[in-house]
Amino acid sequence: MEHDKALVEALLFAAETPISLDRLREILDMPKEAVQAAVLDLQREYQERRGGFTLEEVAGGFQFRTLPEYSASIRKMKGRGPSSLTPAALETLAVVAYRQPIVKADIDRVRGVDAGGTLKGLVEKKLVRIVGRKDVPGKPILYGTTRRFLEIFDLQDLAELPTLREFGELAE
Amino acid sequence: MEHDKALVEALLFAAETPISLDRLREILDMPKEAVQAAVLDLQREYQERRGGFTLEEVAGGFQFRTLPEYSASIRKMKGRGPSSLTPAALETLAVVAYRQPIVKADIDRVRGVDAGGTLKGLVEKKLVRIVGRKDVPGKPILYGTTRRFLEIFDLQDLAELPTLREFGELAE
Amino acid sequence: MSYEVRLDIFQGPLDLLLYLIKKNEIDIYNIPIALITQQYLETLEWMKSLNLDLAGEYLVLASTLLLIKSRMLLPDDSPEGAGEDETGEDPRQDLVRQLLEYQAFKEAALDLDGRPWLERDVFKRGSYPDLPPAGTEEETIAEVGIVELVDAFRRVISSLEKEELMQINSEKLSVTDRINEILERLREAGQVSFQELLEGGRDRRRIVYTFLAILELMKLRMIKAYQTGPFGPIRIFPAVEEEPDGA
Repeated sequence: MEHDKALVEALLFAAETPISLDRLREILDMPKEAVQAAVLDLQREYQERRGGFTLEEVAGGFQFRTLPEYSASIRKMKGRGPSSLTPAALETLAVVAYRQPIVKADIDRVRGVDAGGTLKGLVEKKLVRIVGRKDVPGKPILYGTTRRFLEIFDLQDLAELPTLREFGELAE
Repeated sequence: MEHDKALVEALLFAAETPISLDRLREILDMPKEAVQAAVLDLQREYQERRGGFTLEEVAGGFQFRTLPEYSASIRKMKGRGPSSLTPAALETLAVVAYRQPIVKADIDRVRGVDAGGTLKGLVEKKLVRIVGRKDVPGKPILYGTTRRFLEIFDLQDLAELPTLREFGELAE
Repeated sequence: MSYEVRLDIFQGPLDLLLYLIKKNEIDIYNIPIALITQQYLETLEWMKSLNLDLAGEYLVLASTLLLIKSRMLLPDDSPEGAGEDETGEDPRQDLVRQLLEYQAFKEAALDLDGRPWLERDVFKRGSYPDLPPAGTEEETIAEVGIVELVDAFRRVISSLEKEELMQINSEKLSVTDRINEILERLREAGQVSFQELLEGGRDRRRIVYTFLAILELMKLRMIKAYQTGPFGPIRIFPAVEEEPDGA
Protein backbone atom coordinates (compact mmCIF):
# COMPACT_ATOMS: atom_id res chain seq x y z
CA MET A 1 0.00 0.00 0.00
CA GLU A 2 1.10 3.51 -0.71
CA HIS A 3 2.75 5.18 2.30
CA ASP A 4 0.33 8.10 2.78
CA LYS A 5 -2.69 5.85 2.64
CA ALA A 6 -1.18 3.43 5.16
CA LEU A 7 -0.31 6.33 7.44
CA VAL A 8 -3.87 7.67 7.28
CA GLU A 9 -5.15 4.17 8.00
CA ALA A 10 -2.90 3.87 11.04
CA LEU A 11 -4.23 7.17 12.44
CA LEU A 12 -7.85 6.25 11.78
CA PHE A 13 -7.25 2.94 13.50
CA ALA A 14 -5.54 4.40 16.54
CA ALA A 15 -7.93 7.31 17.14
CA GLU A 16 -10.32 7.00 20.07
CA THR A 17 -13.06 9.07 18.43
CA PRO A 18 -14.10 9.82 14.85
CA ILE A 19 -11.38 11.92 13.29
CA SER A 20 -12.06 14.67 10.78
CA LEU A 21 -10.23 15.34 7.52
CA ASP A 22 -9.07 18.69 8.94
CA ARG A 23 -7.55 17.03 11.96
CA LEU A 24 -5.78 14.44 9.79
CA ARG A 25 -4.42 17.18 7.56
CA GLU A 26 -3.20 19.10 10.60
CA ILE A 27 -1.39 16.10 12.09
CA LEU A 28 0.07 14.86 8.84
CA ASP A 29 0.83 18.22 7.29
CA MET A 30 -0.53 16.92 4.00
CA PRO A 31 -2.72 18.72 1.45
CA LYS A 32 -6.39 18.26 2.19
CA GLU A 33 -6.98 16.65 -1.21
CA ALA A 34 -4.39 13.95 -0.54
CA VAL A 35 -5.93 13.18 2.86
CA GLN A 36 -9.39 13.07 1.42
CA ALA A 37 -8.31 10.80 -1.44
CA ALA A 38 -6.66 8.39 1.01
CA VAL A 39 -9.72 8.28 3.28
CA LEU A 40 -12.19 7.73 0.44
CA ASP A 41 -9.91 5.10 -1.04
CA LEU A 42 -9.81 3.25 2.28
CA GLN A 43 -13.53 3.58 2.69
CA ARG A 44 -14.13 2.02 -0.71
CA GLU A 45 -11.62 -0.73 -0.10
CA TYR A 46 -13.22 -1.81 3.19
CA GLN A 47 -16.66 -1.60 1.67
CA GLU A 48 -15.73 -3.92 -1.18
CA ARG A 49 -13.78 -6.25 1.02
CA ARG A 50 -16.81 -7.04 3.18
CA GLY A 51 -14.81 -7.98 6.25
CA GLY A 52 -15.69 -7.58 9.92
CA PHE A 53 -15.55 -3.79 9.95
CA THR A 54 -15.79 -0.81 7.63
CA LEU A 55 -14.76 2.83 7.65
CA GLU A 56 -17.81 4.91 8.56
CA GLU A 57 -18.43 8.63 8.36
CA VAL A 58 -19.84 9.77 11.65
CA ALA A 59 -20.06 12.95 13.78
CA GLY A 60 -18.06 14.96 11.28
CA GLY A 61 -15.23 12.44 11.07
CA PHE A 62 -14.27 8.91 10.12
CA GLN A 63 -14.08 5.81 12.29
CA PHE A 64 -13.65 2.09 11.78
CA ARG A 65 -16.70 0.25 13.08
CA THR A 66 -17.81 -3.37 13.07
CA LEU A 67 -20.80 -4.40 10.99
CA PRO A 68 -24.13 -4.69 12.83
CA GLU A 69 -24.51 -8.35 11.86
CA TYR A 70 -21.67 -9.32 14.21
CA SER A 71 -23.08 -7.55 17.27
CA ALA A 72 -24.37 -10.66 19.04
CA SER A 73 -20.96 -12.40 19.06
CA ILE A 74 -19.16 -9.20 20.10
CA ARG A 75 -21.56 -8.63 22.97
CA LYS A 76 -21.03 -12.22 24.02
CA MET A 77 -17.28 -11.65 23.98
CA LYS A 78 -17.60 -8.46 26.01
CA GLY A 79 -19.90 -10.17 28.44
CA ARG A 80 -22.57 -7.53 28.59
CA GLY A 81 -26.13 -7.23 27.47
CA PRO A 82 -27.22 -4.65 24.94
CA SER A 83 -26.96 -1.19 26.41
CA SER A 84 -30.22 0.58 26.02
CA LEU A 85 -32.29 3.58 26.94
CA THR A 86 -35.79 3.32 28.34
CA PRO A 87 -38.60 4.34 25.98
CA ALA A 88 -39.13 7.44 28.16
CA ALA A 89 -35.47 8.45 27.87
CA LEU A 90 -35.56 7.89 24.12
CA GLU A 91 -38.62 10.11 23.80
CA THR A 92 -36.96 12.89 25.76
CA LEU A 93 -33.83 12.47 23.67
CA ALA A 94 -35.85 12.70 20.46
CA VAL A 95 -37.56 15.90 21.61
CA VAL A 96 -34.20 17.47 22.53
CA ALA A 97 -32.59 16.32 19.28
CA TYR A 98 -35.29 17.82 17.05
CA ARG A 99 -36.16 20.89 19.06
CA GLN A 100 -32.80 22.04 20.36
CA PRO A 101 -32.07 24.37 21.97
CA ILE A 102 -35.03 23.60 24.21
CA VAL A 103 -35.98 24.31 27.83
CA LYS A 104 -37.23 21.58 30.15
CA ALA A 105 -40.74 23.05 30.33
CA ASP A 106 -41.17 22.56 26.57
CA ILE A 107 -40.00 18.96 26.78
CA ASP A 108 -42.50 18.35 29.58
CA ARG A 109 -45.26 19.90 27.49
CA VAL A 110 -44.54 17.79 24.41
CA ARG A 111 -44.26 14.55 26.36
CA GLY A 112 -47.13 15.34 28.71
CA VAL A 113 -45.10 14.26 31.73
CA ASP A 114 -42.30 15.66 33.85
CA ALA A 115 -39.12 14.86 31.95
CA GLY A 116 -36.73 15.84 34.77
CA GLY A 117 -35.52 12.36 35.61
CA THR A 118 -34.93 11.23 32.04
CA LEU A 119 -33.28 14.56 31.19
CA LYS A 120 -30.85 14.27 34.06
CA GLY A 121 -30.02 10.71 33.03
CA LEU A 122 -29.30 11.87 29.49
CA VAL A 123 -27.07 14.68 30.75
CA GLU A 124 -25.20 12.15 32.89
CA LYS A 125 -24.80 9.83 29.92
CA LYS A 126 -23.39 12.83 28.02
CA LEU A 127 -25.99 12.51 25.29
CA VAL A 128 -27.55 15.85 26.20
CA ARG A 129 -25.80 18.94 27.47
CA ILE A 130 -26.58 22.43 28.69
CA VAL A 131 -26.10 24.76 25.74
CA GLY A 132 -27.08 28.05 27.30
CA ARG A 133 -29.91 29.94 28.87
CA LYS A 134 -33.03 31.28 27.27
CA ASP A 135 -33.30 35.04 27.42
CA VAL A 136 -36.68 35.14 29.10
CA PRO A 137 -37.55 35.83 32.74
CA GLY A 138 -36.00 33.20 34.97
CA LYS A 139 -33.34 32.47 32.35
CA PRO A 140 -34.17 28.75 32.11
CA ILE A 141 -31.49 26.33 30.98
CA LEU A 142 -31.43 25.38 27.30
CA TYR A 143 -30.56 21.80 26.38
CA GLY A 144 -29.10 20.35 23.22
CA THR A 145 -27.48 17.12 22.09
CA THR A 146 -23.77 16.39 22.27
CA ARG A 147 -21.16 15.18 19.80
CA ARG A 148 -21.35 11.89 21.64
CA PHE A 149 -25.02 11.69 20.69
CA LEU A 150 -23.98 11.82 17.03
CA GLU A 151 -21.29 9.19 17.63
CA ILE A 152 -23.58 6.79 19.46
CA PHE A 153 -26.44 7.07 17.01
CA ASP A 154 -24.24 6.91 13.93
CA LEU A 155 -25.14 10.36 12.65
CA GLN A 156 -22.90 12.65 10.64
CA ASP A 157 -24.72 15.71 11.90
CA LEU A 158 -28.16 16.73 13.11
CA ALA A 159 -29.33 17.36 9.57
CA GLU A 160 -29.07 13.61 9.03
CA LEU A 161 -31.94 12.97 11.45
CA PRO A 162 -34.98 11.79 9.49
CA THR A 163 -37.63 14.43 9.05
CA LEU A 164 -40.19 14.51 11.76
CA ARG A 165 -43.63 13.45 10.66
CA GLU A 166 -45.81 16.51 10.07
CA PHE A 167 -48.22 17.28 12.81
CA GLY A 168 -48.76 21.02 12.55
CA GLU A 169 -51.68 20.80 10.14
CA LEU A 170 -55.03 19.60 11.23
CA ALA A 171 -56.17 19.10 7.66
CA GLU A 172 -57.52 15.66 6.82
CA MET B 1 -15.08 -12.22 2.47
CA GLU B 2 -16.22 -15.52 3.85
CA HIS B 3 -18.62 -15.14 6.83
CA ASP B 4 -16.57 -16.92 9.49
CA LYS B 5 -13.45 -14.99 8.63
CA ALA B 6 -15.31 -11.67 8.76
CA LEU B 7 -16.84 -12.62 12.10
CA VAL B 8 -13.44 -13.48 13.55
CA GLU B 9 -12.12 -10.20 12.22
CA ALA B 10 -14.94 -8.26 13.88
CA LEU B 11 -14.19 -9.94 17.23
CA LEU B 12 -10.45 -9.31 16.99
CA PHE B 13 -11.16 -5.70 16.11
CA ALA B 14 -13.59 -5.04 18.96
CA ALA B 15 -11.72 -6.96 21.68
CA GLU B 16 -10.25 -4.99 24.56
CA THR B 17 -7.25 -7.27 24.94
CA PRO B 18 -5.36 -9.75 22.76
CA ILE B 19 -7.71 -12.66 22.26
CA SER B 20 -6.67 -16.30 22.14
CA LEU B 21 -7.79 -18.99 19.70
CA ASP B 22 -9.44 -20.86 22.56
CA ARG B 23 -11.45 -17.83 23.55
CA LEU B 24 -12.56 -17.27 19.95
CA ARG B 25 -13.59 -20.88 19.64
CA GLU B 26 -15.55 -20.62 22.89
CA ILE B 27 -17.44 -17.51 21.81
CA LEU B 28 -18.12 -18.63 18.25
CA ASP B 29 -18.74 -22.28 18.96
CA MET B 30 -16.64 -23.17 15.96
CA PRO B 31 -14.06 -25.95 15.60
CA LYS B 32 -10.61 -24.83 16.62
CA GLU B 33 -9.22 -25.59 13.17
CA ALA B 34 -11.70 -23.26 11.50
CA VAL B 35 -10.89 -20.44 13.95
CA GLN B 36 -7.19 -20.97 13.48
CA ALA B 37 -7.50 -20.97 9.70
CA ALA B 38 -9.46 -17.72 9.78
CA VAL B 39 -6.96 -16.00 12.07
CA LEU B 40 -3.93 -17.13 10.08
CA ASP B 41 -5.64 -16.14 6.87
CA LEU B 42 -6.32 -12.65 8.25
CA GLN B 43 -2.78 -12.36 9.53
CA ARG B 44 -1.37 -13.20 6.10
CA GLU B 45 -3.76 -10.84 4.36
CA TYR B 46 -2.82 -7.83 6.52
CA GLN B 47 0.84 -8.70 6.24
CA GLU B 48 0.72 -8.73 2.46
CA ARG B 49 -1.45 -5.67 2.27
CA ARG B 50 1.11 -3.52 4.07
CA GLY B 51 -1.44 -1.03 5.39
CA GLY B 52 -1.43 0.99 8.59
CA PHE B 53 -1.86 -1.96 10.91
CA THR B 54 -1.37 -5.73 11.05
CA LEU B 55 -2.64 -8.63 13.09
CA GLU B 56 0.01 -9.46 15.69
CA GLU B 57 0.40 -12.41 18.02
CA VAL B 58 0.89 -10.99 21.50
CA ALA B 59 0.50 -12.27 25.06
CA GLY B 60 -0.96 -15.59 23.98
CA GLY B 61 -3.53 -14.02 21.71
CA PHE B 62 -4.04 -11.93 18.60
CA GLN B 63 -4.50 -8.19 18.31
CA PHE B 64 -4.55 -5.60 15.55
CA ARG B 65 -1.71 -3.14 15.99
CA THR B 66 -0.42 -0.22 14.00
CA LEU B 67 3.03 -0.49 12.47
CA PRO B 68 5.86 1.04 14.53
CA GLU B 69 6.83 3.38 11.70
CA TYR B 70 3.58 5.35 12.22
CA SER B 71 3.98 5.81 15.96
CA ALA B 72 5.30 9.38 15.71
CA SER B 73 2.17 10.60 13.95
CA ILE B 74 -0.09 8.66 16.30
CA ARG B 75 1.62 10.16 19.33
CA LYS B 76 1.15 13.57 17.77
CA MET B 77 -2.54 12.86 17.33
CA LYS B 78 -2.98 11.63 20.87
CA GLY B 79 -1.05 14.45 22.45
CA ARG B 80 -0.09 13.80 26.00
CA GLY B 81 -3.26 11.92 26.65
CA PRO B 82 -6.00 13.10 28.91
CA SER B 83 -5.20 13.47 32.55
CA SER B 84 -8.22 13.46 34.73
CA LEU B 85 -9.02 15.71 37.63
CA THR B 86 -9.08 14.07 41.04
CA PRO B 87 -12.31 14.42 43.03
CA ALA B 88 -10.49 16.83 45.35
CA ALA B 89 -9.35 18.98 42.43
CA LEU B 90 -12.84 18.96 40.97
CA GLU B 91 -14.27 20.12 44.29
CA THR B 92 -11.80 22.97 44.57
CA LEU B 93 -12.51 23.91 40.97
CA ALA B 94 -16.23 23.91 41.64
CA VAL B 95 -15.84 26.16 44.67
CA VAL B 96 -13.69 28.59 42.68
CA ALA B 97 -16.12 28.53 39.76
CA TYR B 98 -19.18 29.33 41.83
CA ARG B 99 -17.61 31.65 44.38
CA GLN B 100 -15.03 33.60 42.41
CA PRO B 101 -13.20 35.82 43.02
CA ILE B 102 -12.25 33.91 46.13
CA VAL B 103 -9.25 33.75 48.45
CA LYS B 104 -7.66 30.47 49.43
CA ALA B 105 -8.76 30.79 53.07
CA ASP B 106 -12.39 30.77 51.94
CA ILE B 107 -11.87 27.71 49.73
CA ASP B 108 -10.28 25.94 52.70
CA ARG B 109 -13.22 26.91 54.88
CA VAL B 110 -15.84 25.67 52.41
CA ARG B 111 -14.04 22.42 51.68
CA GLY B 112 -12.94 21.88 55.27
CA VAL B 113 -9.42 20.95 54.21
CA ASP B 114 -6.34 22.75 53.02
CA ALA B 115 -6.84 23.32 49.31
CA GLY B 116 -3.31 24.52 48.62
CA GLY B 117 -2.16 21.48 46.64
CA THR B 118 -5.24 21.14 44.47
CA LEU B 119 -5.31 24.88 43.86
CA LYS B 120 -1.73 24.87 42.66
CA GLY B 121 -2.51 21.96 40.33
CA LEU B 122 -5.49 23.80 38.88
CA VAL B 123 -3.37 26.91 38.26
CA GLU B 124 -0.79 24.72 36.51
CA LYS B 125 -3.50 23.16 34.37
CA LYS B 126 -4.60 26.71 33.53
CA LEU B 127 -8.11 26.11 34.80
CA VAL B 128 -7.76 28.60 37.64
CA ARG B 129 -5.82 31.81 37.64
CA ILE B 130 -4.86 34.59 39.99
CA VAL B 131 -7.20 37.45 39.29
CA GLY B 132 -5.78 39.90 41.80
CA ARG B 133 -5.24 40.54 45.47
CA LYS B 134 -7.81 41.43 48.00
CA ASP B 135 -6.98 44.77 49.51
CA VAL B 136 -7.21 43.66 53.11
CA PRO B 137 -4.40 43.06 55.60
CA GLY B 138 -2.05 40.45 54.21
CA LYS B 139 -3.31 41.14 50.66
CA PRO B 140 -4.39 37.53 50.01
CA ILE B 141 -4.48 36.30 46.43
CA LEU B 142 -7.88 36.11 44.73
CA TYR B 143 -8.55 33.20 42.42
CA GLY B 144 -10.94 32.87 39.50
CA THR B 145 -11.52 30.55 36.55
CA THR B 146 -9.92 30.96 33.14
CA ARG B 147 -11.15 31.06 29.59
CA ARG B 148 -9.78 27.54 29.25
CA PHE B 149 -12.11 26.48 32.05
CA LEU B 150 -15.05 27.72 30.01
CA GLU B 151 -13.76 25.86 26.95
CA ILE B 152 -13.27 22.57 28.76
CA PHE B 153 -16.71 22.68 30.32
CA ASP B 154 -18.23 23.90 27.11
CA LEU B 155 -19.66 27.08 28.57
CA GLN B 156 -20.18 30.41 26.84
CA ASP B 157 -19.76 32.26 30.09
CA LEU B 158 -20.07 31.65 33.80
CA ALA B 159 -23.73 32.63 33.80
CA GLU B 160 -24.34 29.35 31.99
CA LEU B 161 -23.27 27.35 35.01
CA PRO B 162 -26.45 25.77 36.32
CA THR B 163 -27.52 26.88 39.75
CA LEU B 164 -27.86 24.16 42.33
CA ARG B 165 -31.58 24.72 42.54
CA GLU B 166 -31.95 24.12 38.79
CA PHE B 167 -29.78 21.07 38.93
CA GLY B 168 -31.68 19.71 41.90
CA GLU B 169 -35.00 20.19 40.13
CA LEU B 170 -33.83 18.04 37.26
CA ALA B 171 -33.62 15.08 39.55
CA GLU B 172 -37.10 15.37 41.03
CA MET C 1 -61.84 -4.83 33.07
CA SER C 2 -61.02 -6.43 29.78
CA TYR C 3 -58.14 -4.26 28.61
CA GLU C 4 -55.01 -6.21 28.07
CA VAL C 5 -52.76 -3.40 29.16
CA ARG C 6 -49.38 -3.46 30.74
CA LEU C 7 -49.02 -0.16 32.50
CA ASP C 8 -45.30 0.13 32.36
CA ILE C 9 -45.62 0.30 28.61
CA PHE C 10 -47.22 3.75 28.86
CA GLN C 11 -44.84 6.67 28.87
CA GLY C 12 -47.54 9.03 30.10
CA PRO C 13 -51.16 10.10 29.65
CA LEU C 14 -50.67 11.05 25.99
CA ASP C 15 -49.24 7.63 25.33
CA LEU C 16 -52.25 5.98 26.98
CA LEU C 17 -54.62 8.13 24.94
CA LEU C 18 -52.83 7.23 21.70
CA TYR C 19 -53.10 3.58 22.65
CA LEU C 20 -56.86 3.85 23.18
CA ILE C 21 -57.26 5.65 19.86
CA LYS C 22 -55.32 2.93 18.05
CA LYS C 23 -57.10 0.13 19.86
CA ASN C 24 -60.50 1.51 18.86
CA GLU C 25 -59.30 2.23 15.32
CA ILE C 26 -60.43 5.80 15.67
CA ASP C 27 -59.61 8.67 13.32
CA ILE C 28 -57.37 10.92 15.38
CA TYR C 29 -58.81 14.00 13.67
CA ASN C 30 -62.29 13.06 14.75
CA ILE C 31 -62.08 11.54 18.21
CA PRO C 32 -65.42 10.39 19.71
CA ILE C 33 -64.65 12.16 22.93
CA ALA C 34 -67.32 10.52 25.11
CA LEU C 35 -66.16 7.01 24.28
CA ILE C 36 -62.48 7.80 24.68
CA THR C 37 -63.04 9.69 27.93
CA GLN C 38 -64.94 6.76 29.34
CA GLN C 39 -62.24 4.26 28.39
CA TYR C 40 -59.52 6.57 29.65
CA LEU C 41 -61.22 6.92 33.04
CA GLU C 42 -61.85 3.17 33.23
CA THR C 43 -58.18 2.54 32.60
CA LEU C 44 -57.25 4.95 35.38
CA GLU C 45 -59.64 3.17 37.75
CA TRP C 46 -58.11 -0.12 36.80
CA MET C 47 -54.61 1.26 37.35
CA LYS C 48 -55.66 2.47 40.77
CA SER C 49 -57.18 -0.91 41.62
CA LEU C 50 -53.78 -2.43 40.94
CA ASN C 51 -52.27 0.02 43.42
CA LEU C 52 -50.21 1.59 40.70
CA ASP C 53 -48.86 5.02 41.35
CA LEU C 54 -50.78 7.37 39.12
CA ALA C 55 -48.73 10.37 38.14
CA GLY C 56 -50.62 13.63 38.49
CA GLU C 57 -50.39 14.19 34.76
CA TYR C 58 -52.85 11.34 34.16
CA LEU C 59 -55.45 13.17 36.22
CA VAL C 60 -54.77 16.47 34.49
CA LEU C 61 -55.50 14.89 31.13
CA ALA C 62 -58.62 13.26 32.56
CA SER C 63 -59.98 16.65 33.51
CA THR C 64 -59.05 18.05 30.11
CA LEU C 65 -61.03 15.24 28.46
CA LEU C 66 -64.04 15.94 30.68
CA LEU C 67 -63.83 19.63 29.88
CA ILE C 68 -63.75 18.97 26.13
CA LYS C 69 -66.64 16.57 26.49
CA SER C 70 -68.76 19.18 28.27
CA ARG C 71 -67.89 21.85 25.72
CA MET C 72 -68.92 19.55 22.89
CA LEU C 73 -72.29 19.08 24.51
CA LEU C 74 -73.01 22.81 24.42
CA PRO C 75 -75.64 23.56 21.74
CA ASP C 76 -73.53 26.18 19.98
CA ASP C 77 -70.71 23.81 19.28
CA SER C 78 -70.65 21.24 16.58
CA PRO C 79 -72.11 17.91 17.62
CA GLU C 80 -69.77 15.20 18.67
CA GLY C 81 -68.24 13.34 15.80
CA ALA C 82 -69.13 15.99 13.27
CA GLY C 83 -65.63 17.33 12.93
CA GLU C 84 -64.83 20.98 12.76
CA ASP C 85 -67.51 23.55 12.89
CA GLU C 86 -67.66 26.12 10.07
CA THR C 87 -67.23 29.10 12.34
CA GLY C 88 -66.38 27.99 15.85
CA GLU C 89 -63.28 26.19 16.98
CA ASP C 90 -63.39 22.47 17.63
CA PRO C 91 -62.83 22.00 21.37
CA ARG C 92 -60.72 18.97 20.52
CA GLN C 93 -58.30 20.93 18.37
CA ASP C 94 -55.58 21.58 20.96
CA LEU C 95 -55.64 18.04 22.21
CA VAL C 96 -55.42 16.61 18.70
CA ARG C 97 -52.49 18.87 17.92
CA GLN C 98 -50.76 17.77 21.10
CA LEU C 99 -51.41 14.10 20.32
CA LEU C 100 -50.06 14.43 16.79
CA GLU C 101 -46.97 16.22 18.00
CA TYR C 102 -46.38 13.60 20.66
CA GLN C 103 -46.94 10.82 18.14
CA ALA C 104 -44.37 12.34 15.81
CA PHE C 105 -41.76 12.36 18.58
CA LYS C 106 -42.68 8.85 19.63
CA GLU C 107 -41.92 7.74 16.09
CA ALA C 108 -38.71 9.74 16.11
CA ALA C 109 -37.72 7.92 19.30
CA LEU C 110 -38.34 4.58 17.58
CA ASP C 111 -36.22 5.76 14.65
CA LEU C 112 -33.38 6.52 17.04
CA ASP C 113 -33.79 3.13 18.66
CA GLY C 114 -33.57 1.51 15.24
CA ARG C 115 -30.26 3.12 14.34
CA PRO C 116 -27.02 1.16 14.61
CA TRP C 117 -25.99 2.22 18.11
CA LEU C 118 -22.35 2.33 18.99
CA GLU C 119 -21.58 -0.31 21.64
CA ARG C 120 -24.90 -2.04 21.05
CA ASP C 121 -24.97 -2.87 17.33
CA VAL C 122 -21.65 -1.64 16.09
CA PHE C 123 -18.35 -1.40 17.90
CA LYS C 124 -15.25 0.66 17.56
CA ARG C 125 -11.76 -0.67 18.00
CA GLY C 126 -11.52 -2.23 21.43
CA SER C 127 -8.12 -1.34 22.70
CA TYR C 128 -4.90 0.23 21.76
CA PRO C 129 -1.51 -0.37 23.32
CA ASP C 130 -0.45 2.68 25.29
CA LEU C 131 2.11 4.87 23.67
CA PRO C 132 4.65 6.86 25.62
CA PRO C 133 3.56 10.50 25.81
CA ALA C 134 4.87 12.88 23.20
CA GLY C 135 5.58 15.44 25.89
CA THR C 136 5.35 18.55 23.80
CA GLU C 137 1.62 18.74 23.30
CA GLU C 138 -0.56 20.71 25.63
CA GLU C 139 -2.11 18.58 28.29
CA THR C 140 -5.75 17.80 27.76
CA ILE C 141 -8.28 17.28 30.48
CA ALA C 142 -10.16 14.01 30.53
CA GLU C 143 -13.90 14.07 30.14
CA VAL C 144 -15.37 16.03 32.95
CA GLY C 145 -18.64 17.74 32.39
CA ILE C 146 -20.88 20.22 34.03
CA VAL C 147 -22.66 17.42 35.85
CA GLU C 148 -19.47 16.35 37.61
CA LEU C 149 -18.68 19.94 38.46
CA VAL C 150 -22.10 20.67 39.93
CA ASP C 151 -22.07 17.39 41.82
CA ALA C 152 -18.67 18.26 43.27
CA PHE C 153 -19.93 21.63 44.39
CA ARG C 154 -23.03 20.13 45.88
CA ARG C 155 -20.92 17.60 47.74
CA VAL C 156 -18.75 20.36 49.17
CA ILE C 157 -21.47 22.64 50.37
CA SER C 158 -23.88 19.97 51.54
CA SER C 159 -22.58 20.55 55.06
CA LEU C 160 -23.02 24.30 54.81
CA GLU C 161 -26.10 26.35 55.42
CA LYS C 162 -28.99 26.01 53.05
CA GLU C 163 -29.10 29.78 52.82
CA GLU C 164 -25.67 29.80 51.31
CA LEU C 165 -26.81 27.24 48.80
CA MET C 166 -29.51 29.54 47.53
CA GLN C 167 -27.15 32.43 47.04
CA ILE C 168 -25.83 30.98 43.85
CA ASN C 169 -27.86 32.27 41.04
CA SER C 170 -27.21 33.15 37.48
CA GLU C 171 -27.27 36.84 38.34
CA LYS C 172 -24.26 36.48 40.58
CA LEU C 173 -22.51 34.46 37.93
CA SER C 174 -23.26 37.11 35.32
CA VAL C 175 -21.70 39.69 37.61
CA THR C 176 -18.67 37.42 37.94
CA ASP C 177 -18.38 37.27 34.17
CA ARG C 178 -18.26 41.02 34.09
CA ILE C 179 -15.73 41.07 36.93
CA ASN C 180 -13.46 38.84 34.88
CA GLU C 181 -13.85 41.06 31.84
CA ILE C 182 -13.06 44.20 33.80
CA LEU C 183 -9.98 42.57 35.33
CA GLU C 184 -8.92 41.43 31.88
CA ARG C 185 -9.19 44.97 30.53
CA LEU C 186 -7.34 46.43 33.48
CA ARG C 187 -4.59 43.91 32.98
CA GLU C 188 -4.22 44.89 29.35
CA ALA C 189 -4.69 48.65 29.58
CA GLY C 190 -3.68 49.41 33.15
CA GLN C 191 -6.76 51.60 33.54
CA VAL C 192 -10.18 51.96 32.05
CA SER C 193 -12.91 54.56 32.27
CA PHE C 194 -16.33 53.91 33.71
CA GLN C 195 -17.83 55.03 30.43
CA GLU C 196 -15.80 52.58 28.38
CA LEU C 197 -16.94 49.72 30.57
CA LEU C 198 -20.58 50.60 30.22
CA GLU C 199 -20.44 51.36 26.51
CA GLY C 200 -19.84 47.79 25.38
CA GLY C 201 -23.27 46.54 26.31
CA ARG C 202 -26.41 47.41 24.48
CA ASP C 203 -28.85 45.69 26.71
CA ARG C 204 -29.84 47.02 30.07
CA ARG C 205 -29.08 43.88 31.99
CA ARG C 206 -25.47 43.93 30.91
CA ILE C 207 -25.10 47.53 32.07
CA VAL C 208 -26.58 46.64 35.44
CA TYR C 209 -24.23 43.66 35.77
CA THR C 210 -21.26 45.82 34.85
CA PHE C 211 -22.24 48.28 37.51
CA LEU C 212 -22.70 45.54 40.09
CA ALA C 213 -19.32 44.11 39.09
CA ILE C 214 -17.63 47.46 39.69
CA LEU C 215 -19.29 47.72 43.10
CA GLU C 216 -18.21 44.18 43.96
CA LEU C 217 -14.64 44.86 42.90
CA MET C 218 -14.59 48.01 45.00
CA LYS C 219 -15.99 46.09 47.94
CA LEU C 220 -13.25 43.51 47.53
CA ARG C 221 -10.88 46.45 47.24
CA MET C 222 -9.50 45.11 44.01
CA ILE C 223 -10.02 48.34 42.11
CA LYS C 224 -9.88 52.01 42.88
CA ALA C 225 -11.97 54.63 41.16
CA TYR C 226 -10.90 58.23 40.67
CA GLN C 227 -12.85 61.15 39.33
CA THR C 228 -11.18 64.24 37.90
CA GLY C 229 -13.77 66.74 39.02
CA PRO C 230 -17.48 66.84 39.85
CA PHE C 231 -18.57 65.81 36.34
CA GLY C 232 -15.32 64.47 35.04
CA PRO C 233 -14.86 60.92 33.75
CA ILE C 234 -14.46 58.21 36.38
CA ARG C 235 -11.31 56.19 35.85
CA ILE C 236 -10.74 52.77 37.30
CA PHE C 237 -7.36 51.37 38.30
CA PRO C 238 -6.30 48.07 39.81
CA ALA C 239 -5.94 48.53 43.55
CA VAL C 240 -2.94 46.29 43.83
CA GLU C 241 -0.37 44.93 41.47
CA GLU C 242 -1.17 41.33 40.76
CA GLU C 243 1.39 38.64 40.47
CA PRO C 244 1.95 36.92 37.18
CA ASP C 245 -0.02 33.72 36.56
CA GLY C 246 1.34 30.62 38.13
CA ALA C 247 3.35 32.48 40.72
